[in-house]
Amino acid sequence: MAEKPSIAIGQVMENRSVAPGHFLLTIRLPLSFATPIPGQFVMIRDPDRDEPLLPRPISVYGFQREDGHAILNLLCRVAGRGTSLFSRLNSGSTLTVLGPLGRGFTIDPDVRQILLVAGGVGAAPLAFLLQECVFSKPHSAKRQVTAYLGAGTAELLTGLNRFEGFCNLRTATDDGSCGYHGNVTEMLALDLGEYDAKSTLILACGPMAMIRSLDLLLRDTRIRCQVSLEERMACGVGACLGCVVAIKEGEGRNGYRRVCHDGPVFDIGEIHWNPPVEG
Amino acid sequence: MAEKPSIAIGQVMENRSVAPGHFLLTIRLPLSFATPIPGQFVMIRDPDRDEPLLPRPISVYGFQREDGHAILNLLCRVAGRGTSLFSRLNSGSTLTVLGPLGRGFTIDPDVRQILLVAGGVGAAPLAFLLQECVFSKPHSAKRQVTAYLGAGTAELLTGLNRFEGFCNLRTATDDGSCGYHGNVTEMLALDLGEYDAKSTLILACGPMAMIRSLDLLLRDTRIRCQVSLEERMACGVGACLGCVVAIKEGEGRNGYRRVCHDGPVFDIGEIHWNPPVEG
Amino acid sequence: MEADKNTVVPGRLAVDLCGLVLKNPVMTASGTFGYGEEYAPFCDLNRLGAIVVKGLSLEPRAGNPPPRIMETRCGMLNAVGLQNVGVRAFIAKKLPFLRQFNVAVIANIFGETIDEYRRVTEILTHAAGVNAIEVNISCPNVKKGGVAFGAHPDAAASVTEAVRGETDLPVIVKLTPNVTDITEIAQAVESAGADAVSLINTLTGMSVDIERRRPHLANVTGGLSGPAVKPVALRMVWQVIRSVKIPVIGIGGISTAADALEFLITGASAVQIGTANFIHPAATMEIIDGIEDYMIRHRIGCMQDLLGSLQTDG
Amino acid sequence: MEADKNTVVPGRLAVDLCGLVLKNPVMTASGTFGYGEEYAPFCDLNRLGAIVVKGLSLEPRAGNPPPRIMETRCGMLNAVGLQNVGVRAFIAKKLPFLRQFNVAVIANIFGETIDEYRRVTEILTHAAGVNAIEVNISCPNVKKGGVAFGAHPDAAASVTEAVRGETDLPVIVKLTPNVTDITEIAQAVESAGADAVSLINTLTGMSVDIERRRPHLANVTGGLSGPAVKPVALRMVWQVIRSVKIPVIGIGGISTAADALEFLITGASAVQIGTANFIHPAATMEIIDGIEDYMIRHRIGCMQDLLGSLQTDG
Ligand SMILES: Cc1cc2nc3c(=O)[nH]c(=O)nc-3n(C[C@H](O)[C@H](O)[C@H](O)COP(=O)(O)OP(=O)(O)OC[C@H]3O[C@@H](n4cnc5c(N)ncnc54)[C@H](O)[C@@H]3O)c2cc1C
Ligand SMILES: Cc1cc2nc3c(=O)[nH]c(=O)nc-3n(C[C@H](O)[C@H](O)[C@H](O)COP(=O)(O)OP(=O)(O)OC[C@H]3O[C@@H](n4cnc5c(N)ncnc54)[C@H](O)[C@@H]3O)c2cc1C
Ligand SMILES: Cc1cc2nc3c(=O)[nH]c(=O)nc-3n(C[C@H](O)[C@H](O)[C@H](O)COP(=O)(O)O)c2cc1C
Ligand SMILES: Cc1cc2nc3c(=O)[nH]c(=O)nc-3n(C[C@H](O)[C@H](O)[C@H](O)COP(=O)(O)O)c2cc1C
Ligand code: FES
Ligand code: FES
Repeated sequence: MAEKPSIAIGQVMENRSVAPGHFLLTIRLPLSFATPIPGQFVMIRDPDRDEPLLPRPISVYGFQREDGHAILNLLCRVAGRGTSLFSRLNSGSTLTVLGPLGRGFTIDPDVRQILLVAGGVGAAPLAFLLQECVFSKPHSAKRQVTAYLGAGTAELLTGLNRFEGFCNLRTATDDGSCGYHGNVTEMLALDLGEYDAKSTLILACGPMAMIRSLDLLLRDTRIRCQVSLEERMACGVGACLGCVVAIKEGEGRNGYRRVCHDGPVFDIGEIHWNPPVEG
Repeated sequence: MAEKPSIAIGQVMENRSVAPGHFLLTIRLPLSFATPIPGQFVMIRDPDRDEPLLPRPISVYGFQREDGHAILNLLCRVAGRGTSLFSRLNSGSTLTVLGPLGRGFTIDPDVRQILLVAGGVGAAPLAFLLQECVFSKPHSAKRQVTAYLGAGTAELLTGLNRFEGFCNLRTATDDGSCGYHGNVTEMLALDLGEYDAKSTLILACGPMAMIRSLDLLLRDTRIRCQVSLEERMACGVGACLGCVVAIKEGEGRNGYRRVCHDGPVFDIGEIHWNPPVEG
Repeated sequence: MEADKNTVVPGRLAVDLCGLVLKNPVMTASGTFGYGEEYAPFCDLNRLGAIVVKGLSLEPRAGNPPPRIMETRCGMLNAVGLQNVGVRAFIAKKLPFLRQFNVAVIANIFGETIDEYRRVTEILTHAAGVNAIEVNISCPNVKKGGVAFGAHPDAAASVTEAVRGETDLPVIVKLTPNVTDITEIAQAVESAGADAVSLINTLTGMSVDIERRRPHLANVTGGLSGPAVKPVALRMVWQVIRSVKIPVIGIGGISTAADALEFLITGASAVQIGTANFIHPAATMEIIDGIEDYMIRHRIGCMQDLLGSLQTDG
Repeated sequence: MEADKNTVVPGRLAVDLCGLVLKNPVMTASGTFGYGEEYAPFCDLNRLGAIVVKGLSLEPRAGNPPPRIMETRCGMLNAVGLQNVGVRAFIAKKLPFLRQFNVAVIANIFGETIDEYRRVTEILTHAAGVNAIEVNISCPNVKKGGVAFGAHPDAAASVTEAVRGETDLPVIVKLTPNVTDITEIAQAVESAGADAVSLINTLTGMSVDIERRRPHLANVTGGLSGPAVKPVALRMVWQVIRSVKIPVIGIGGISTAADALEFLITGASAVQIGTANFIHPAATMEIIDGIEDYMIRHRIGCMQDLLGSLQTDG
């Protein structure tokens, strides 16, 4: 069960550039901050600035409790003005952190093989999931974990160190500079036959185009797949109805569901692609 | 003659608290920045922020050229949101500095006695004037300078060190904690008879109430007096017509003049007090 | 009654809003606080003056396709398109949660026809636990080709009359700012029986993604809210206060106690907090505290002495 | 002709605005760039598409008492009250300075009566060095009790006709956003002979000093401008573009090249930069450079291919 979220004042302990346009924030929070479930996210905001005005959603990449504090890691890509300002935060600066929010990944007891599929910074929630599997839950050691990580170039395969040694690892780059030359779904397609459909679960996070091609790839299989979706957010708590995606509600009916509250993790089969969710 | 103003990128070298709610900014500017005339001001803004949106006018408190740079000192009081944000600027941060702007003080050749009259942070432009008199212009040594500085408490007599030893000094505090117990105009009134009206020039800067009482005090004398006025500004260069004060234009006619361009220094007799300029 | 912070100086912040006595003048704005439950982890709902729920229609509505929101400088655009669970599901599933709290519940309603407004009002009036109705007249009047009911005095008055005729609850009419003369609309709804008016709803705006050369919102245009709109909202509140006798509720860009005080001093009887909830989920709590601190600091003993205390020359 | 930056790719940024060929679509907005000379130390005036000067009336005007301006969140309020030197002093003292530069000069005019508009136009038409007239119809129509000419289609059309009858110069009518339906006004002035429309002027707003419990502006209300208003301005530009055939000049909150591009992509033929000049005196220079960089990056060879290239569904 997800614990109750709160608004906490965090302090940036470290803000490190990890690749061009990518940075890793380490934030110190009060111990009272609830333990996030992998796939959950936080909304962060610089309380001293008008810009970004609205907080920005970022997935939990790491979380520990240490010396009377909770320590939160966020892996971020500079996508626009807000993330660009965050990338320039000095250590010592203050951030408000709202969370943990949303519905994370769910691993049914019958799952024996987990495939993590990530595009770019989508690796963040999956790295946290792996951390939780490996460190927190001894029982889950019975499960095989294989990660398929894709990015534009070798340099952009951020967060790799959180996977190496903790699971089987396959990498793909668009330019072939590391691992498979091509995108991550193509690479997965080559291996897919090897997995037992009934006991395998795919957990994926990445750009919409990746999720879309994953959906096409899995359509004829019976492999379960949960994806973490992204949509612009204002409140992050389900109040504004700003962050919806079209979801099949059964009996041919469709409806909009809130990524922040009903997601961000959805079963891939729930997504209603036509009309496309974006663009 | 005033040199041509420019927009320069400045770097905060030091930001020091000098009294409760008062801070001293030391800003490094390119050598090309024009030399300000005492009484001139700059418009400063944090280019990375939306707030304050408009630059804020601050008088030049000190200016030197050193090691291939121009060094600007500003003495500021936290008056609202903009100055509060400036007070928190770290050294190393960037500021845009527009200036030097406006018409400074003018000292006619026949002046033998200069009286500097300041209320609170109004000491800033007068300290710069004194610096220029003492250090830059050997001839002006023939002139006597006496400073009358007033503030709420001893603590708030900021910039005192820039006067001590360089001129005759009289201080007044509202609570009597340093010097005369009362306001600076009252203190000046006691001495006024000692000065020769024809060769004395008063240069004043401070709150509107101080300027107003100075005007009343001087009305029956023939002592010349220039005052530096303040008004909300947007452009600082005379374009927006936002910063006007009512000025007597002779023959009973009045009109609005721009503090930023036609001032901030005006002859006290020019000010049209009725209707009052503010409140 | 709980011994909450507000009761330290009993009633200092209390306001009487057309018969509805509120603990304090701070409400949440419709569409920005869900049905209350979404913000319960961050706010003590008992401390609010009132909760105005997301706009309700007769039937559930799916709303507009995404993207629905976009941040702008000091503001945001939304084109949610009035997605809501419908009035019956509200009463069955959302109202019971709100009834647990000691807070006034105001139901915000809208319709595409006058009859729809009437029927939603009727249903809400019979449900226990709704303390007032706020009528959103900014939505498109299908009969008049999609122009908002709130854009024309006659249409605004007709909606007001219809709702008025259907309920004994206080009727608050919420005005759109996208008009030439808001006082004309305010006077029309006052004559038609409104107990109060609230303003402003969002200003219509737009934003373009220059890389994709497409509007940021699927709906092209959306409603602008947040700190950016505050000066326009305050001006309209000032105008309306001087042209009607019924209470005026100020809305638009209020995000701090100082913002709220600007409206209260100008003469608004209460304020609603919208976008600020998204920016800071405990905004309402800090605003209530800040108003109280201000009153203590300025030795203002009760709201009546604060409201409308603005001085202007002549 | 000077070999300035713009001529590197000759004419890439050039626009034809109702017969007036401009180097680029970036102009300064009236009232925010003085008479040009104030910004000459910071900008190369030769690089501007056009300079629109501070509003001119028949006789000099003193304007409103101070305080006249106040900063708001991402915007500012002004109540300058159209202080200006008068049209004759402009021609005698300000125009000669502007004539030294290779830049189009647009005279912004206003009057309290239609006859005043007519006479100012007549005087400007006979003065050499004015390239177009921009008619500000947001000012109070004294005959109609102070309501702006721009608030009613008939009044807006009458002013336009009067100016049109008096000059062969291009006539640009500048619209106020404080109306229910701006397309109605735009169509009225188009029919009355306007060669182009420019929008928006400021949104009326207000701000209160809570410590003194007085309005921040001596005039109580003022005009809101700056980044805060951009979404409203862009929406109105989009609406007007779809309802008239004459060129539309976009104004309102433009402070970066990206902002300007939003308007140009939406279909504005040119843009005006107002409050951004105060924020950053070289804003216009950076906007011109930024538009060029964008066009190079997106391989857009000329303005025609950029203007109005917005894609919307359906
Ligand atoms: C649940 C969730 C988890 C996320 N986790 C991470 C993470 O761990 N690391 C990370 O780097 N990013 C993550 N994102 C994406 C991140 O929120 C956006 O990149 C960020 O909000 C962009 O803000 P901006 O101001 O920099 O960009 P803007 O200028 O606002 O926009 C730049 C681009 O980003 C897109 N964008 C804006 N907001 C969002 C959004 N909420 N979701 C998706 N795209 C958006 C815009 O459409 C635009 O194309 C997550 C998003 C969601 C919804
Ligand atoms: C020519 C000139 C020189 C100045 N020199 C100095 C100086 O050397 N040191 C210093 O500390 N301050 C100086 N000021 C005053 C300083 O500009 C204001 O205190 C500052 O702009 C307030 O900004 P804010 O955002 O902090 O306050 P706001 O929140 O904008 O306002 C807070 C209070 O300050 C007043 N105020 C705002 N702007 C101005 C303004 N431009 N002039 C006067 N009052 C204003 C407001 O009316 C209000 O009462 C000078 C002003 C002028 C015009
Ligand atoms: C996401 C969102 C949804 C809204 N939904 C409604 C609504 O359903 N009914 C309504 O009357 N107003 C609605 N509004 C308008 C707000 O209640 C409020 O009038 C407006 O946002 C201005 O206030 P603010 O600037 O404090 O947000 C909505 C506003 C936002 C931002
Ligand atoms: C200080 C100031 C003075 C202005 N004076 C005029 C004027 O004389 N005539 C006019 O048509 N518009 C005037 N305007 C409006 C601007 O030209 C412009 O339409 C408006 O500010 C919106 O653009 P912006 O957000 O880029 O400033 C003035 C605006 C400001 C801020
Ligand atoms: S972000 Fe507000 S409902 Fe999801
Ligand atoms: S600040 Fe613009 S004219 Fe003085």
